[in-house]
Amino acid sequence: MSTTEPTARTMSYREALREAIRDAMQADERVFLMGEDVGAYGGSFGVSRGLLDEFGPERIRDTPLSEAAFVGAGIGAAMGGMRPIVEVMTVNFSLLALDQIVNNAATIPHMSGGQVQVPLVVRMTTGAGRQLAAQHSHSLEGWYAHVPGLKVLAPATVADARWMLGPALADPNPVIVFEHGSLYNREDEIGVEDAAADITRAAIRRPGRDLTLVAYGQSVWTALEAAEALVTEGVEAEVLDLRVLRPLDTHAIVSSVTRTHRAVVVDEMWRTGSLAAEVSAVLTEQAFYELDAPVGRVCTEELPIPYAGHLEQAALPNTARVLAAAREAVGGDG
Amino acid sequence: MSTTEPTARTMSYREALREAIRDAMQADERVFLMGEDVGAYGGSFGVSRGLLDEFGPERIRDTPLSEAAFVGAGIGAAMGGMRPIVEVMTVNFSLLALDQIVNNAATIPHMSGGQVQVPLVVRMTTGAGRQLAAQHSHSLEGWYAHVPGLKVLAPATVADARWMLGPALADPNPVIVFEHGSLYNREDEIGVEDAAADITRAAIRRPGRDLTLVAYGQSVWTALEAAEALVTEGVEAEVLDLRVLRPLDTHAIVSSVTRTHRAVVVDEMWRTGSLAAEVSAVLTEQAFYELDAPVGRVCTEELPIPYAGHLEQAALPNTARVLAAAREAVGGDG
Amino acid sequence: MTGATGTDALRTMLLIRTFEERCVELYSAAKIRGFLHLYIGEEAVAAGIMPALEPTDRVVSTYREHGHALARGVPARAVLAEMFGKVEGVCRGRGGSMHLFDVAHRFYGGNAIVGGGLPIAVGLALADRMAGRDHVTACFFGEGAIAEGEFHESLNLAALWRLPVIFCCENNLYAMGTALARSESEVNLTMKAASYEVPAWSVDGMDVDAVADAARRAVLSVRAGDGPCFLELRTYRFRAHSMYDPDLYRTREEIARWRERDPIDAYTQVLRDAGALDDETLDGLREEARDAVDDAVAFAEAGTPEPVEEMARFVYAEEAAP
Amino acid sequence: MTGATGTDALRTMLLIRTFEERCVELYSAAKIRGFLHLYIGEEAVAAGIMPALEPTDRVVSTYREHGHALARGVPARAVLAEMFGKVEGVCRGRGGSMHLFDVAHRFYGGNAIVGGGLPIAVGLALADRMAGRDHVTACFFGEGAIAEGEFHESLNLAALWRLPVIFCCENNLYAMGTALARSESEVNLTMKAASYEVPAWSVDGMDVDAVADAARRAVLSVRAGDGPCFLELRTYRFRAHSMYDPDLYRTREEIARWRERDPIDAYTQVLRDAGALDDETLDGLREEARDAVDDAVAFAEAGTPEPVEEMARFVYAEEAAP
Ligand SMILES: Cc1ncc(C[n+]2csc(CCOP(=O)(O)OP(=O)(O)O)c2C)c(N)n1
Ligand SMILES: Cc1ncc(C[n+]2csc(CCOP(=O)(O)OP(=O)(O)O)c2C)c(N)n1
Ligand SMILES: [Mg+2]
Ligand SMILES: [Mg+2]
Repeated sequence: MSTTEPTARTMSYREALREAIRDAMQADERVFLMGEDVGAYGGSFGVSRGLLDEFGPERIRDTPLSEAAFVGAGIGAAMGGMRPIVEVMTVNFSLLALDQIVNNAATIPHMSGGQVQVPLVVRMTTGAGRQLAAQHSHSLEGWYAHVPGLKVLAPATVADARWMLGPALADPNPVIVFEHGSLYNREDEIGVEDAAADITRAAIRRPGRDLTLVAYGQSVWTALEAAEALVTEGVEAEVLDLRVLRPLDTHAIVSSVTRTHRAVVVDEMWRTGSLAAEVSAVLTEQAFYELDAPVGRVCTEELPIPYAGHLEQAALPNTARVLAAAREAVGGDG
Repeated sequence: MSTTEPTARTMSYREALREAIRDAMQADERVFLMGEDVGAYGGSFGVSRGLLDEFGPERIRDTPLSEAAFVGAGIGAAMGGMRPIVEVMTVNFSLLALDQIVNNAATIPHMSGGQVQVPLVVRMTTGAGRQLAAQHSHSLEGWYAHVPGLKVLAPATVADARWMLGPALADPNPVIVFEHGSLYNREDEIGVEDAAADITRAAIRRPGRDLTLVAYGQSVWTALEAAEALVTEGVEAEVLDLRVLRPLDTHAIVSSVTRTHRAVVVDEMWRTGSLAAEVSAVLTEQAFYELDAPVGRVCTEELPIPYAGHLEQAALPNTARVLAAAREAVGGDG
Repeated sequence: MTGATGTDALRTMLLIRTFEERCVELYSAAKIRGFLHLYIGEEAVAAGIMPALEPTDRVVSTYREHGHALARGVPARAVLAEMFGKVEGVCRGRGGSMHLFDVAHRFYGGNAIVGGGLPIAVGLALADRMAGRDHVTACFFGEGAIAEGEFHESLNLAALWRLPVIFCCENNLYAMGTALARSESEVNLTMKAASYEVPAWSVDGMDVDAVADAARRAVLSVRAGDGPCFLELRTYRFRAHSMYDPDLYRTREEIARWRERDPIDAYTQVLRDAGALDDETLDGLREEARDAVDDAVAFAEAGTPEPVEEMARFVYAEEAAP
Repeated sequence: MTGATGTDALRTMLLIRTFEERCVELYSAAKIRGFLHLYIGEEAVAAGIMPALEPTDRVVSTYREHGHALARGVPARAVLAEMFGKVEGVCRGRGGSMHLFDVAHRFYGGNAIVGGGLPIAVGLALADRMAGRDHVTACFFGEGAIAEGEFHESLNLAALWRLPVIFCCENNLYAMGTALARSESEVNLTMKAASYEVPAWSVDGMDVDAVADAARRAVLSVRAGDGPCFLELRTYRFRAHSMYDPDLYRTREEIARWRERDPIDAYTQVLRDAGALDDETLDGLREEARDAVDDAVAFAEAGTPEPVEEMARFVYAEEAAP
């Protein structure tokens, strides 16, 4: 039933996504992939390369440049019993489909009194860091995470790229998956034990006792790098990968900080109104008396992402900025 | 130059907006109003009634149902030297124009290296409370407040409805104005002293020493009602009306709470990722050691707003819920 | 010709008219709240199209959808209870007038975003096509929606993929206060369809037989796999856009002229002329409609509000989709 | 005929070609980063259209806009410095290849959102119309953009308000890997314009004289106040969509066939045949292009990065607009 060998293997994030799609399509006739250039072109980021030959143009379905219509068609197809995976090339273009996602996908199941379900998966690339300039560098995951009715995932690891799609497709709700553009080439070994990826829980990527670094997507790796650097300063930072941006695993956030008493959130959104703000607010609400220092936020500077590499890097969260925030949090008692 | 009498007068929020538009159009040939049914129909909420007769169809310009194109045309017209006021009927439909606002209006001034300015005002109705059901009841101000390059206003009072438009039009940046649908019929006396409304500052609507209620738009009135009720409990709540949602007047927020040491934020957005989250995060960052209790949030329940009146009311922030949160904050020492 | 639709069509139109008129009263009595858009004057469209559909076919509609729902067979009781905000309503009182859903009747909703239903219709049709079912999806929208990008994207997608969608454009000449000529540079709407190679018919939407004929042709062609088609149904709303609209943008004369073409009066006359209707039958149909609406009102009145504790149910599905 | 454009057009095309070919090298050398979309093969479009415009007219473009910018007179130096991310670039290095703005040349930007520039063009034209100026706005976009709702909304708005916009559709047959027939149900693009009553010409975009003729006609009509018009410019990109594209979706034969119609070779021949070009002049023009690009490279290399402290400048305007 599955083409996957039940042994640990090394693969790229891109390959992991592809294998997950292939697996899901083999397992369930109702699953299909649709989006701009998923077919002949192989996917804007190469995720679906080869799948057209394998599954044909009905199930690897190229669409015109019509984000509203093909995302809406995904919603309708899900209502009609299919299990569509809709690829929106990037979060930047998803603004054109936001009406469909917010006003239809997220709303109709509840508003219809539970009559209608929308078992849809929408995948899109997010984030900056590749000198694509302002219109191609947004990080708007937090907007989607604001909307009741949606579930929102952010696979940071190759294993999550490989194993989150199955449960996302099995979920009867619309699930939005954010793939950070800088992750596609990341390689890692994945095991079979992850096969039943839990898409309700955050994951501790590195345990620590002195400080919690909360992150998701690409920022998890920034946080891990910072955590390694902090060791030399005698600080053991825990790195919590949110994984699920809606509904947030507040329990995991609160319990980690209840142990460490300090937190810094790393988030590629612009600071004001970031997902990091929500994490901070949750900690204030649920762990106020556990906090030994203000919750820090390392976010993107409040400006459209510039093309020039040095400016882009200066605008984004990086290890140095996480380190600085971590030091402030750790030294922040007095 | 102005038709406004320089004496205090009573008018409705709707009339205040209309007078502000009329004034601006008389003062500057470049100002015009454009949107769906602003002309013959008089505006979906009656704001522009009568203006078509006064200014003609070129300057009170009805548009087809094409939110992306006419908001984008407003951006282009502003780039071309005009001073458009674009009315998007409601924030719900503004999702269709979000690409234009985020990717063009907010981005091009910076991305062009300062060559291009977009002196545009976009007005829209927001909020719930009138049994219009899920697709017509969103509160998404916080999304706009997340975007660098935009300024975002939320007039809560008749005076602000009357006096904010002038400075918004004088501002060389794109300004988004949120008018809560429940405010249009509100009447109040306005004075001339407000004529030069400051669109950079929050306003204390009620001074108090025990607790700060932070709010904006319609929620200001909920907060004020709660503040009155708290008096009988011996609590003097300060009510801070944010007025400007971007850039946030963090100074006013922090200095109020530095005096009161307690805060509850009232916000009609869904709780997760609300603007209230940002206010809470700012307080944690900038007034952590001043806080005697966790910052409370009173937001909309996390569900699409139901049509049925009793459910809608149960989902929205109300005085009772603000009171409960205030009591918790005030009693929250131990 | 009349036999094709006959008294059934008259029955449907009378039910809709009676229902809508009662809604006006109920709105004044504050039993119905929010936005209310009436179908009065446009009854022949729904009454003509729905009989051409099979029970397994699908319908996607707008916020002006009471008529569509009733003609499709959604019980008047459940529709009115919905507008009363009662749990006995089609959507437990959560949707109200603009959001009637009834999956049992394959009625995929009122939609309050102009143009917002069209992509969904395309998707439903895509599902049917991919699953090898020969269902068709009838998608209703007003002429105002044609200015929206979502209309164009949807028409193109349906045509490109030859999907079984009947695009039913109810051209009542106004979008709120905006006359068609002030919203479209080309007012011949069939040209829009032509630019996607979609066959289009322009139909007198005040003549239920004409609508029914066109609908049958359309269903036949679409079900056969020939791709979507587009019907322009030329009609008129006799009342204002919604209960809030002072209706200042059109003349009384214009309204009066169209009222002379009342689809119910016209069809009554057609049936009489054909000897297919006598006074007694007509009175009977009227009474039937009145009874049905009386019954609906009683049912809605007797309904219960959804418990507040349940309001968050179905934000997320309680069980997996089949 | 050739006199109308002549060696100026050849000069422009050679400049663009030389510039673009150098960009390939500079991209390999990692001097240029991000996305890079080349105009090679399409030069006749920009070179034919721009001369029909006055300096006060406006241009709105896409992410494939180097050719438009150069043909419009934006200095190659400032364009290349932009792609090098230097403060001497047209946008201080913030926009890069996809976002060239030069208000002095009324060049209102590259735009990396497909279809995103069209509403802006409508607005610029609206401003000119309302202010009583007789400027026209030329708006470029690819045939892929026609599937986007924003295209339709914009065309309708411009037509409805009779605004001075020339919609220049560069039909190079592919949107990334998607051939036109797989993105539009009706591939005759002038039908789209017809559905808005917008006059449309389909033009051989490999023939710079044909483009120039059509552009002159269009500008005349649009400037006279007759409303927008639509030009379909049939062309082809010789290179892949971007530097990331393995170009697997079309055959080598197809590319080779189009390369035989290289607009520069073709026009060189036309000029030769007309006796308007000799070898010496041609060599001179080539050298001129090479020199200009060499100079641009040197300028860009010598440029300075914008100081990091300044990166937030102009998020908000520093002074009021005039
Ligand atoms: C996207 C969007 N824009 C605006 C509105 C407000 N609105 C509701 S109905 C309507 C008019 C629609 O006219 P038409 O499509 O002709 O349908 P009709 O009401 O005539 O049946 C408008 C503008 C909306 N609901 N959705
Ligand atoms: C709204 C949007 N969707 C998708 C993309 C990704 N994308 C960039 S260029 C392109 C193809 C556009 O093709 P066309 O309009 O024909 O222009 P060409 O590249 O052929 O000049 C696509 C799909 C985008 N930039 N914007
Ligand atoms: Mg209409
Ligand atoms: Mg193309």
